[in-house]
Amino acid sequence: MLDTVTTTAVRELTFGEAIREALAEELRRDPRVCLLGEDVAEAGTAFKVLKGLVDEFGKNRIIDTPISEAGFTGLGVGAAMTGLRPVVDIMFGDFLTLIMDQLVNQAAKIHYMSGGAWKVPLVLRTTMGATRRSGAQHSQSLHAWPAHIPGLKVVVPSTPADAKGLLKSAIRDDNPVVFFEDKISYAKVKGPVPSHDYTIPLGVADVKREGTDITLVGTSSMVQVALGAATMLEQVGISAEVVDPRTLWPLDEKTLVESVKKTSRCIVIDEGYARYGVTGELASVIAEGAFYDLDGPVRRMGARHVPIPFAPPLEDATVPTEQQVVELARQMCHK
Amino acid sequence: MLDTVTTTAVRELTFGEAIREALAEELRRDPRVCLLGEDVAEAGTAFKVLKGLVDEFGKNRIIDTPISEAGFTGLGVGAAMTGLRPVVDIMFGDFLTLIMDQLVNQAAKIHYMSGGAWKVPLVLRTTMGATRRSGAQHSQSLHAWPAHIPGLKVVVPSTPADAKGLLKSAIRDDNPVVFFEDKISYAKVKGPVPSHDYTIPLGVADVKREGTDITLVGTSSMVQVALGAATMLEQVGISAEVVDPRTLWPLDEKTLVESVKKTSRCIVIDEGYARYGVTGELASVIAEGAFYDLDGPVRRMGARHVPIPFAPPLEDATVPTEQQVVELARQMCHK
Amino acid sequence: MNTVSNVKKSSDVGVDRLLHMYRQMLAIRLFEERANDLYTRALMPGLAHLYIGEEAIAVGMCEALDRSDYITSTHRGHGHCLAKGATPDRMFAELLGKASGYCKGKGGSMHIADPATGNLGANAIVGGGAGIATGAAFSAKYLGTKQVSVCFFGEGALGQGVLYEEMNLAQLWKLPAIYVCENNMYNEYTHYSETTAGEILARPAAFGVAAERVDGQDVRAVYAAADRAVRRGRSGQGPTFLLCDTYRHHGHHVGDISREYYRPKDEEQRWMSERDPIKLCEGWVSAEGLADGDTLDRMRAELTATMDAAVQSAMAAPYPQPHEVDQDVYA
Amino acid sequence: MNTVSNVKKSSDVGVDRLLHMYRQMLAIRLFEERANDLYTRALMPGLAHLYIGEEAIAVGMCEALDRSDYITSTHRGHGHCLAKGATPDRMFAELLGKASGYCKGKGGSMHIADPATGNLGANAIVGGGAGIATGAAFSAKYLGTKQVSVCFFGEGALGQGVLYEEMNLAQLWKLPAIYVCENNMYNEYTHYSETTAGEILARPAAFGVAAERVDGQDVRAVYAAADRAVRRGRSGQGPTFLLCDTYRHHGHHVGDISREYYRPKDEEQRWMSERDPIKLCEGWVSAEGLADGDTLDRMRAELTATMDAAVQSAMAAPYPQPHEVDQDVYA
Ligand SMILES: Cc1ncc(C[n+]2csc(CCOP(=O)(O)OP(=O)(O)O)c2C)c(N)n1
Ligand SMILES: Cc1ncc(C[n+]2csc(CCOP(=O)(O)OP(=O)(O)O)c2C)c(N)n1
Ligand SMILES: [Mg+2]
Ligand SMILES: [Mg+2]
Repeated sequence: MLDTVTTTAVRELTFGEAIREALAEELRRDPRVCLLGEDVAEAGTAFKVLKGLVDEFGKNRIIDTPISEAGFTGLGVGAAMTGLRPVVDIMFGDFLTLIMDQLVNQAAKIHYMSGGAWKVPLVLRTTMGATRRSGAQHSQSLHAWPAHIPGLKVVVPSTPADAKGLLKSAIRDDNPVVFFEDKISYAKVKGPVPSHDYTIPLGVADVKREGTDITLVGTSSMVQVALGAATMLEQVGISAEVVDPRTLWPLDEKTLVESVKKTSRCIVIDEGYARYGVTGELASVIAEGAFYDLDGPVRRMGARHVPIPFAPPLEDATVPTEQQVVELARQMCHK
Repeated sequence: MLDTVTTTAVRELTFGEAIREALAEELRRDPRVCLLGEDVAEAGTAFKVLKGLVDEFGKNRIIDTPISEAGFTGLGVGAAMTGLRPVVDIMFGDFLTLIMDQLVNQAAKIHYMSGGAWKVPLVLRTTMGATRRSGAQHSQSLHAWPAHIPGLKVVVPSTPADAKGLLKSAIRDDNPVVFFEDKISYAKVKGPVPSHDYTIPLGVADVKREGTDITLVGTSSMVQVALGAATMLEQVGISAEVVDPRTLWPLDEKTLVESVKKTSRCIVIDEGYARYGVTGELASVIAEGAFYDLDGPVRRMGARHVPIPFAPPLEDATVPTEQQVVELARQMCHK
Repeated sequence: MNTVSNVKKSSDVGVDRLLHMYRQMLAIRLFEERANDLYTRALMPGLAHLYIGEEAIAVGMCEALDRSDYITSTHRGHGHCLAKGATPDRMFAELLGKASGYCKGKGGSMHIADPATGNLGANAIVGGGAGIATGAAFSAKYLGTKQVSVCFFGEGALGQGVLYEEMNLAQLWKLPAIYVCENNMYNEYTHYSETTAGEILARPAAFGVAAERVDGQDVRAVYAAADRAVRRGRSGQGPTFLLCDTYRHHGHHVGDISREYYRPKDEEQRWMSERDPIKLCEGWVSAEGLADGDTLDRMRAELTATMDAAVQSAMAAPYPQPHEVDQDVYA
Repeated sequence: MNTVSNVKKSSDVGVDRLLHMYRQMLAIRLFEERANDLYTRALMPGLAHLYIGEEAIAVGMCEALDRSDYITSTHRGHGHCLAKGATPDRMFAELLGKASGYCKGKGGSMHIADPATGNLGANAIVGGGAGIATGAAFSAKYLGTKQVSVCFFGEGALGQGVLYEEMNLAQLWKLPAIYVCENNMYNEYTHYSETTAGEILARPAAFGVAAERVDGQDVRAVYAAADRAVRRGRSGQGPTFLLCDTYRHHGHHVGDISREYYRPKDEEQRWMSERDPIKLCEGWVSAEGLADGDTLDRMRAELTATMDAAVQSAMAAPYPQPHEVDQDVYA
């Protein structure tokens, strides 16, 4: 399912390791690439994902910043305009709240406002995902916000191989790209990753599993939930197709619509809030494109519409589960 | 169509005048209400909407701030928690980028995070709407962002009477409410406004015009576009119903769904970007609720997915027009 | 260590006050030791950022406050919370996500809040309390209540621009806000000298805010400075900034065990052995004969029993019911 | 008026340079007068914020820069843009939203940008250029190009926290950034004393940034200070902050006609008659006999012709084609 894979060594890596490998390869390939963020150097970030990069690339390229998210993101924008290809690290996606001006009023608009004169080849890496018992200010999945904004590209990888190939594309892209990494996946999600230099184009969805009865569209960590649900559904005789858009923008509408035209049923599963977010967009695109083939309305599952609570039993109730997907799918398939 | 109107004096007011009247009445009624923002006092804001309030209420309650959007919004949050009912003025909706942390990580979550112990009765007034030739950083309609966030309420009034009644409700509400005022409407939209002390509850949609063939769901300035289109459609024998949700959250799903169940066709029109925004949510809610009555997919019209350009012919191409609504509606009604 | 101490003789503070502050510091220490233990035994969900080593700041500061005065706190907030008057049982319950916690289990370690003690809430956004604290000071002035509002934050928050926006507002409007910078020298795993240009005290001063450096390990010095700041605030003279030098004995959070790559062992050793605020205080108490060993032992025994009971009751308490997840979103 | 002048004799600056700066200031003045006229006659869409009265700052500053050095500008940006080398025809075209404008009509008055002259763009977010300018300085250091990067902003931007975040970064990393504060005393319709606590110069100083106050109406003084700052930057000594006292002759924007409620008439009068940077410069030129009246008249005539022609060509130019609306969203 990787676009540019040829026969080559493939290792099992974690999601986090794949990210690190992508960064290391791009840092090696292009001296204009540098990393900026809090505790990115020796500490390798709070998630330890960057551990070791500073040893190879030094403190001039792996740069610890003050706790000034707006400050160093803005600096990244200017650096991107003037010859560098900075990768800015925002530790928790919740802190996007602090940098929206740099991202949205500056990075996203500069190319257009200047009539194409300036470019902003910036990558903004950040995290998403709950269930880490981190509380309401460290658990949000805010990828819907940048996806709403023209001028930004938004990536939500679900597997180590995708993460590597998409991150490398993001770094080589001449536009500001917001790259969301699921925190839980860092260590938990493992998968085969080619060791050579491949990229995956932004804007190409991936059918992670083929099926005929229902389409489960999943993003980021919800792809794993969809795959788990699909396995369970198989046992009750429901053949589920799992489609991963991989990028929210550009959006591969065609693959989504075609899958649903085939299956006639669809659940969209995303870890952001379902309200006014990603699920509404994907469901609408699918409903517009596959309306006459639909057996019933496209259904949406997202984070419960509450600030993420701390208490484990409450927090666990905020994220869609395999079991819930299975139940809804069975209902929709009348099985 | 006002919920609590009794027979009383009704004057023609502009949208801006209605807002001022609502503020003046609430300032008079409750000494805990105060206004904070840039140039809100003598200047009455850049839009002159608050002109005169400082004369009646003084500089201790109508408070000019430094150009520190995050700073005074954050201050407003703390003031709201400790006994005041501040109304914070963010001159252009585009500057929401600067205050998302105060609004989203603080104001929206404090009640929940504290297990209900603290309340944040804050109103955040700001603007939306393009076609003022103000460029990409002064023309956005970002109401989808706060609507995505649990803990916030979001109001998008379309008429002077609604604006007055909803703003008064917002000020009396114990939650943070984001109140979006369309800049063009300030002077352009006029309408009858009762002079007495009435409120309109948050969460109740308003059928602005009844019809049977198609439902036009409009928000904010797009209600006027929908009404204009409805008039034109009448001439070609299409009876359009115009529904104004008035608040994005809480959302009166029932009124939306019921209208479409009746008409079987729907266009959602909103001035924010159509992608990953308000139109996707409203379309999905309607599709989920009225799927089996729908003649075809719910269609969406929003701002073109580009940073708002300055050049008049380009900018005008970014906002849905009556003509476009009419064309799409005719297509959908096969007339 | 280079801390400018404003040390006063213990008797200036008053014996009862000093002993009370000692007790408060000890309570925090014992609380945090138990939090560490719970975490280490995998009995606590999530993370905790321990206040051990920094107790004198919260205690000295809160000693100068009334119950109705306001505070905002940080991710490293248990100490502020206890010093302001919270009870350990409801705190432990919150740390464990239990329904009897201060936030019904919805907040957790980084979000404890309590209107009864004027605690506007801990905040997991670095610098996130600055606006709230300044707003509470604004209310106090607007309503004429004479309350003051204290914003606790680590030196890492000096990186957040909003702090300067708030200090500017506080000084312009002469608000009774007190900005307490707990400089434990590390922003997570990065020394503050790598993140902080210029002189820290010059920052508040640049906005006209009265600023003072304080030995954050001497609870008497903190109390004295706090008292001055509170007087300034209550009398309408505006905000104060207190820069308190301090040190965290443990890691950034409880899981931060191997710290040599960012923080020398001997530095840790030195602060723990020579600059522990509780040991220092004990030293003054005994040197000046303010209390005998028995009194202190009894205090420790009492507090130990309280803390152990608090852990017990929190452990035994039920989690919130699943349906509660949808409650408290809107007032 | 209380401006500390760092005045040098004109001869220190050099006659050619002074005349060049005079010419540049005059060009800006004539440009802005036409912008005002276009707006007043409803020929220009949107708003414009005129730089009239502040010309010496952009000109003195840019005189010390190379073409490849960077600038960021503001909503009041026409002067910076021209001083950095933009041509008036493409600027007028942009102001009118024409396809031949610097941004193909997509930017407008508040967003003119031009890679050829190192103009990273005007910015309609107050303080919005701070990050970009600091980032360009970061690139220059990273790539070893010896460029410097100038961030122009009004004193209103002192209210934006991000400015302090950027100055901290610039000083920590010794970036060749120059922060130029144009203090025209008003944030829109509010006097800066109502929005700005403490001493302005103490703010950069608090972050260790070298700071200097400059008479913003004396183009020689601005140039001299700029030159010092540029040398500091190029030689790796880090950032500089220049506080330039100035005044805008017109309203906040062209529609701001009745200003008495926020700004006294006699204050305006005084600045216009006594402190106009162009008149002052003219005075030095003639007093020191650096050029005769004819030379200056010829200069004015030439510039007038250029500006009129620029307006003409911009007026005659076509708008962008409708389909262009979707272009340039992504590179
Ligand atoms: C805005 C923001 N950025 C980053 C973080 C992640 N983070 C949590 S604590 C911390 C370090 C804080 O250092 P300091 O303020 O000195 O407090 P200390 O932990 O030393 O008490 C960081 C970077 C955060 N919580 N909020
Ligand atoms: C972040 C932000 N807040 C508010 C505004 C609205 N606004 C435009 S110009 C201005 C005043 C700017 O004052 P100053 O920085 O002193 O520049 P001057 O206009 O005096 O040149 C304001 C408040 C804005 N553009 N951006
Ligand atoms: Mg610290
Ligand atoms: Mg100004």
